[in-house]
Amino acid sequence: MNRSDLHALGERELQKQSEARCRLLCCGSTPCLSSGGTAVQEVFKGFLKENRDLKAEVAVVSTGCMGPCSRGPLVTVQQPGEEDVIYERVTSELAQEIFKKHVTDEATDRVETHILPNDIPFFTKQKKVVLANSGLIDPERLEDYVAHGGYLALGHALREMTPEEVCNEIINSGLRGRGGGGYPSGLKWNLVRRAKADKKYVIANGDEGDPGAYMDRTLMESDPHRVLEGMAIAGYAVGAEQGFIYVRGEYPIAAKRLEKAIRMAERRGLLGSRVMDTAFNFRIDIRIGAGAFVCGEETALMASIMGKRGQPVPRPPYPPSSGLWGYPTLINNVETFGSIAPIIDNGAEWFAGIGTAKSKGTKIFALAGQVENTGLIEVPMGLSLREIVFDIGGGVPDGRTFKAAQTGGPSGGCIPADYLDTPVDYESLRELGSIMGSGGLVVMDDTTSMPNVAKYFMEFCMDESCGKCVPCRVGTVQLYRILDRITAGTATRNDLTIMEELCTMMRETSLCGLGQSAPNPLLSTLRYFREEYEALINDDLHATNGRFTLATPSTRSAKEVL
Amino acid sequence: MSVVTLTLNDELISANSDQSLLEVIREHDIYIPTLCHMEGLSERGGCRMCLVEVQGSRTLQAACVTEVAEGMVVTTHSERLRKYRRMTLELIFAERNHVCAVCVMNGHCELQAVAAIEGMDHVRFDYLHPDLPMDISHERFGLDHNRCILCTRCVRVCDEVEGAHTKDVLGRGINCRIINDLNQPWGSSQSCTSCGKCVEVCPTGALFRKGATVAEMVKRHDFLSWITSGREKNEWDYAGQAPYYATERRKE
Amino acid sequence: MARNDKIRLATVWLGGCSGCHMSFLDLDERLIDLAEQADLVYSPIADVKVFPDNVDVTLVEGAVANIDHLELAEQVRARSKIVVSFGDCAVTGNVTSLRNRLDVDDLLNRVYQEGPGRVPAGSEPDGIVPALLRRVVPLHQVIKVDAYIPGCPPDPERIWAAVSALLAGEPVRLEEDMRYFG
Amino acid sequence: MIKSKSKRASAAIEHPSGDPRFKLVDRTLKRFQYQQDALIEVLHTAQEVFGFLEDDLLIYVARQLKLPLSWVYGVATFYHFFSLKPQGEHTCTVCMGTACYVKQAAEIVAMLQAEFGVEPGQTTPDGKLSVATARCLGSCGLAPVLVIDNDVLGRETPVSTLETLRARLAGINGHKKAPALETVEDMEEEIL
Repeated sequence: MNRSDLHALGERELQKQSEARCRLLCCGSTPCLSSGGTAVQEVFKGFLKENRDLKAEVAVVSTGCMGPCSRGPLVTVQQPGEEDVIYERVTSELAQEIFKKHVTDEATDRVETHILPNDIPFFTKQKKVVLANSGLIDPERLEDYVAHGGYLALGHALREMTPEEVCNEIINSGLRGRGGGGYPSGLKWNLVRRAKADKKYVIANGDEGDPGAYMDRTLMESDPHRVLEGMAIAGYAVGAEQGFIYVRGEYPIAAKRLEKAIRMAERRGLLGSRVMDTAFNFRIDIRIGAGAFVCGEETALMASIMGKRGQPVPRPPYPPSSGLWGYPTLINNVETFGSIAPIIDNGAEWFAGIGTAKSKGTKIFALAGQVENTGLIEVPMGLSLREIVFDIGGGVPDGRTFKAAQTGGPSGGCIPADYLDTPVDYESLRELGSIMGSGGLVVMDDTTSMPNVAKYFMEFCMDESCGKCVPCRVGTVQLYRILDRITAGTATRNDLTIMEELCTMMRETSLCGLGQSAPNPLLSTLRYFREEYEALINDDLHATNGRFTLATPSTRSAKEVL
Repeated sequence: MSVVTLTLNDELISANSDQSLLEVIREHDIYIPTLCHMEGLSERGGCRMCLVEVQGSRTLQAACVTEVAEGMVVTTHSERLRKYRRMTLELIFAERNHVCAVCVMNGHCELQAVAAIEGMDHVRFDYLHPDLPMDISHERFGLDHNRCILCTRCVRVCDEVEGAHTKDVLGRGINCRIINDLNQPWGSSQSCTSCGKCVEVCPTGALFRKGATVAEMVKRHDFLSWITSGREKNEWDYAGQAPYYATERRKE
Repeated sequence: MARNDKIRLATVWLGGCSGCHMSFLDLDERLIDLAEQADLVYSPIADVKVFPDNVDVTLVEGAVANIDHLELAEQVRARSKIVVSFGDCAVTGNVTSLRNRLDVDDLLNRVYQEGPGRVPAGSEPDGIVPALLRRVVPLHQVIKVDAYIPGCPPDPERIWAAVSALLAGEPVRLEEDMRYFG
Repeated sequence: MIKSKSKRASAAIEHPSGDPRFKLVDRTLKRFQYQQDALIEVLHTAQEVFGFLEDDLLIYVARQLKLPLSWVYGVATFYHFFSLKPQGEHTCTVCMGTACYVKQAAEIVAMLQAEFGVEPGQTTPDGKLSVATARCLGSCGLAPVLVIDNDVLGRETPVSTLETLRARLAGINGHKKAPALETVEDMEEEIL
C-alpha cells in the first residue's frame, strides 16, 4: 500500500461513516466492560438484529476509553450535523431508551439525567493529543484509524524525510520519555541512529507496573495502531528492522488488540517487508510479561525479552549502544511512541508550543483514589495539580479534604496540599521529591495515614525487588520492618534515624532504578508529614522492648517476611 | 586498545582503555573490598562493595563493571563510601544466619574478613533469621543456605568455566536461593559433574567440603586463573601457588 | 590515684556461655593492673546481688534471650555511664540466637517434652524460670550500647585493648585484626 | 526471526505420557522455532494448558529448548505469573493497586483470611478456593476491584465479596473458574 492507497482507504471509511444516520460508540475498555458495558452493547446489537433494515444506517462501535471511567459504562452518540452526546452510567434499560431517542425517534425523558455535558472542566481542561482517537475509533479496525489520519505520518516520514530529519524533528519537539525518566527522546533516537551495527532493535515498553496507573494499557487497547505507527517511524529513524512490544501480562486485551493490529497492518503493507512500497522493512513482535515490576527497568525488560530472569544489569553500557543481544536498542514507553505520529503530522513547533519551557506536549494521567471523577485524562504539561484534582477531578468526595496526591507510584512521592499550585512537569515534581513517573495520580484525603501509605509502597518494592543487589534486596525488607513497627507504635527514635540513613544509602548504592527510587515514597511522606511519624514513635524504652516478650502480640504483619 | 589517563584518589595515572576500574585500582595497590567479583568470572555488580565516586556521575559506580575512561576522576575511599560499605555489610549479615563462631569457614571467610577490614563491628538492622535448609545430599559437598550471600560466583563458575549450569537462582528478592537443577537435592542432580569448582569459589561457608568442621574449610581461588589461562593461552599461571619448589616444600 | 577515684567497673552475664568471662580472666597478670585502676562492683565472679548505681563501665556478655536479661539490660543502661557489648553473643546474638528460626513453644517442647529428660508440661510462666523472649536479640537492639568488642570469645589482647582505652577515658578503637567476628 | 541459535526441523522429543496437551506446547515451541529466548512465551502456553507448571512440564520445556534445568526453574520462579502449584477450583484475586488500597481493599483480604483461612497465594486445603492479590488491574475507577473466576467485579465490600464467593463455592450462580475445557480442540481454540 502506498500513500494514495492509504488516502483512498481513509476516504472510503469516512464516506461509510458519514452515511450512517446514527453511530453508537460504546466504550469497550476494561473498566466500562466490567461495570456492565458488555450488556449495553448487547442491547444495541440486539435491536439491530431485530430491525435488519436499520443496519445500513445505524452503527454500533466498540471503542477505546472515553475518559471518565468512574462514570461508566459510557456511550457516545454521533449524529450528522449534531454535537456528540455522551451518556454516563448506562444500564441495559437506559440503552433501550437511548436507542429509542436517537434511532427510532421516540420521545423519552429518562435519558436526560444521564447526559454528561461536554463543556464541564473534565473535558475542557484536557488536551487530547495521544488519546485523540481514544473513544472515537474502533481499535480493532485499521480503517477507522486510517480515516482519522492514521499512518499518514509514517508515509510522510518514509517519503519526505531522512532518518536524521526525523530524529531532529523529535529533538526539536522537546518530547521527553513518558515512562518516568524524562530523558529527551530525540537524543536517544539519535544515539541509536548513529550507532554502527548490523542489527538494531526498537522496543515499546508496555510493562506498566505502577499500581494505580493504566495509561499504557488504555492507549494499547484504545488505539493500538498509533503505537505501531510510532514504532515504525522510530524504526525508520534509527535504522531498525525489528521491533518488540513488551506488554504486561495482566493486559490480555491489550495484547490481543495489538496482535490483531499488527496482522492487519502487515496485510496492508504498513508493516513487514517494503513498508508502504519503500525499501524500509519493519516487523513487530509482541512479548508478554509474566508479572515482574522490575521489568519496567529497561535492562531487566531486555533480559525478559531474551527469555531470562528479569534482572537488571549495570549501565553503562546503555541500550542505545548495547541492548538486546548486544545490539543497539531503542527503548521508549508506549505513550512516547503514541506522541510520535502527531509530531510528524503537525510539526515539532506545534508540539513544542504545548506545555512548559522544559516539558513539552501533553501527559496522560490515570486519576484515581479519593477524587470525584476518576479516570484517564490527558493534559498539557504545566497544568497545576489543583486544576487536575479539583477542576478535572471534581475534588475530594464525601466532604473530606485533600491531603496529598501521589504521583510516580512506588518510585514517586506524595505532594501535600501546600503545593497544589505547582505546575505538573518533570522538574517541578522532582523538586518536590516526587517524579512524573508513568502517570499514576492517586488522590488521598485526610483519612489517609501517611506512614501506612509508605509501608504499602515499601511492601510493594520488597515483593518486586529482583534480589540481585544487596541494598535493594535486604534494604527494602529492613525498611518495611521498621515501617511496620512505626505503624504498630513500637518503633523507637533510633529506628527513625536508621530508617532515614538506610533510605539515603539505598538511593545512592542500589543497582537499578527500582532500588534507587524505592525510598522515595517514604522520604517524601517523611518530608511533608513528619509529625505523623513522630506521633507514632514511642520514647519509652521499656514499652518498645515489650515487642520482644511473648506477652505482647506479635508486631509481625500477616504477611511475615521469610 | 589505547591508553587513557585518569585521576585515581588525586593521583594522575594511566591505564589501558579496556580495563575495568577495579583492575586499575587493584593494580595501583589500593585496597577496595569486593564480594561478588572473582578473577576469571564475568562481572555481576551486585554486592555493591566496590562502589566508588566518579566525578560527574549522578550515582556511585561499581568499579568492577565500570570501564576506565579518559579524564575520569575517581575516589575509592571517602566517609560516605566507607559508611555505605559498612551498611551493605550490615544488611548482608542481617539477611541470613552468619554465625562466624560455628562456621566451617571461620578464619578463612571473605565476608568475615571484609567486615573486619571495613570496621563493621555491629549490625543495627533486625537479624532476619530465616529458616533455611542445608543440602548435604551430595556425596562430597554440602550447601548451607544460611551462609549464602547470593554472590552467584558458584552459578557463574558452573556455567562459564565448567559449562554444566547445574546451579542457578530461584525466586526473587529476599526469597532468592541457589538451586541445583530443578530445585532438587544436590546429590540427585544429573548435570552436576562434582568438579567442586563452586565450592572453591564460594567466599563464605555456604559451599563446603564434607568432613570439614568449624574453621577447617580453606578454599583456593587460584585454580581459576590456572584453568582459564591454560585453556585460553596454553600458559599455566603459577601465580599464587607457592610454595612450588620441592626444596621449599621440604623446608615447610 | 585516690581509692575512691577508682573506676567502677561491672561485668554482666546474659545469654551466653561465659566464655567471654573466661577470656577476661585470661588477662592474667593484667588483672592486677586493672584492679589498681578499677573496682569490680558487679560481676558473675563477684558476689553482688543487685546491679549497683553509678557504674562507670559495664561489659555485657551474652545476648538478650529472656525477660530477666531484658530487665537487667535496662537496669544496666540506667545505671552505667558506658555500656560495652562484650563478645559475639552480645554483639550479634551469635550461637544463642540460633534458636530464632524456631517458634518458642516448639523449642520448649523439643527440649523439655520430646527430649530424653522429660519435664512436666505447662508453659505458664511460673515466676521462677524466666520466660523466653520471642526472639533472641543482640544487646544494642534493646538498649543503647557505646562500644563493641566482637569475638567468640574475644581474645585477652582484644579485651585488654578495649578495657585499657576505657580506663584511660578514650573511645574504643580496635585494630583491624581485633575486629573479627567469630 | 532473530538469532536462530537452535533451529531444528522436527527433532521434537515426545513426552512419554503421550498427554495430548503437550501438542499445544509444541505448537508454541514451533512458532518460536525452538529459540531459547522464547522460554517465557513457552511457559505462558504451558501454564495456560496445564494450569500450573509441574516439574515434568519444566523438564519437557527445558529439553525442547536445550536449556539447563536450573535456568528454566529460575525463570519460572522469578515471575509471579507462573505457578508451580495447582490452583483451586475457584480463584479470587483482589487488586491491591494504590487506588484499591486507599479504598480499603486490605479489608477484603482480611475478610478472606478470616472466613476461609487462606492468605494471598494460598489455596484452601479442600482445593476449592485460591486467593491471590494483584498489583493493579487497571480498573482504578471501580476501586476496590477484584476478579472472581475471570469476572471483574468493582466497588466491592467485604460483605459483597463474601456473598459472591459463598454462592460460587456452593455452585449456585454456577459457572466454574474458566469455562471447563474438555478437549484439546477446545483448548486450541481458546489459546489461538
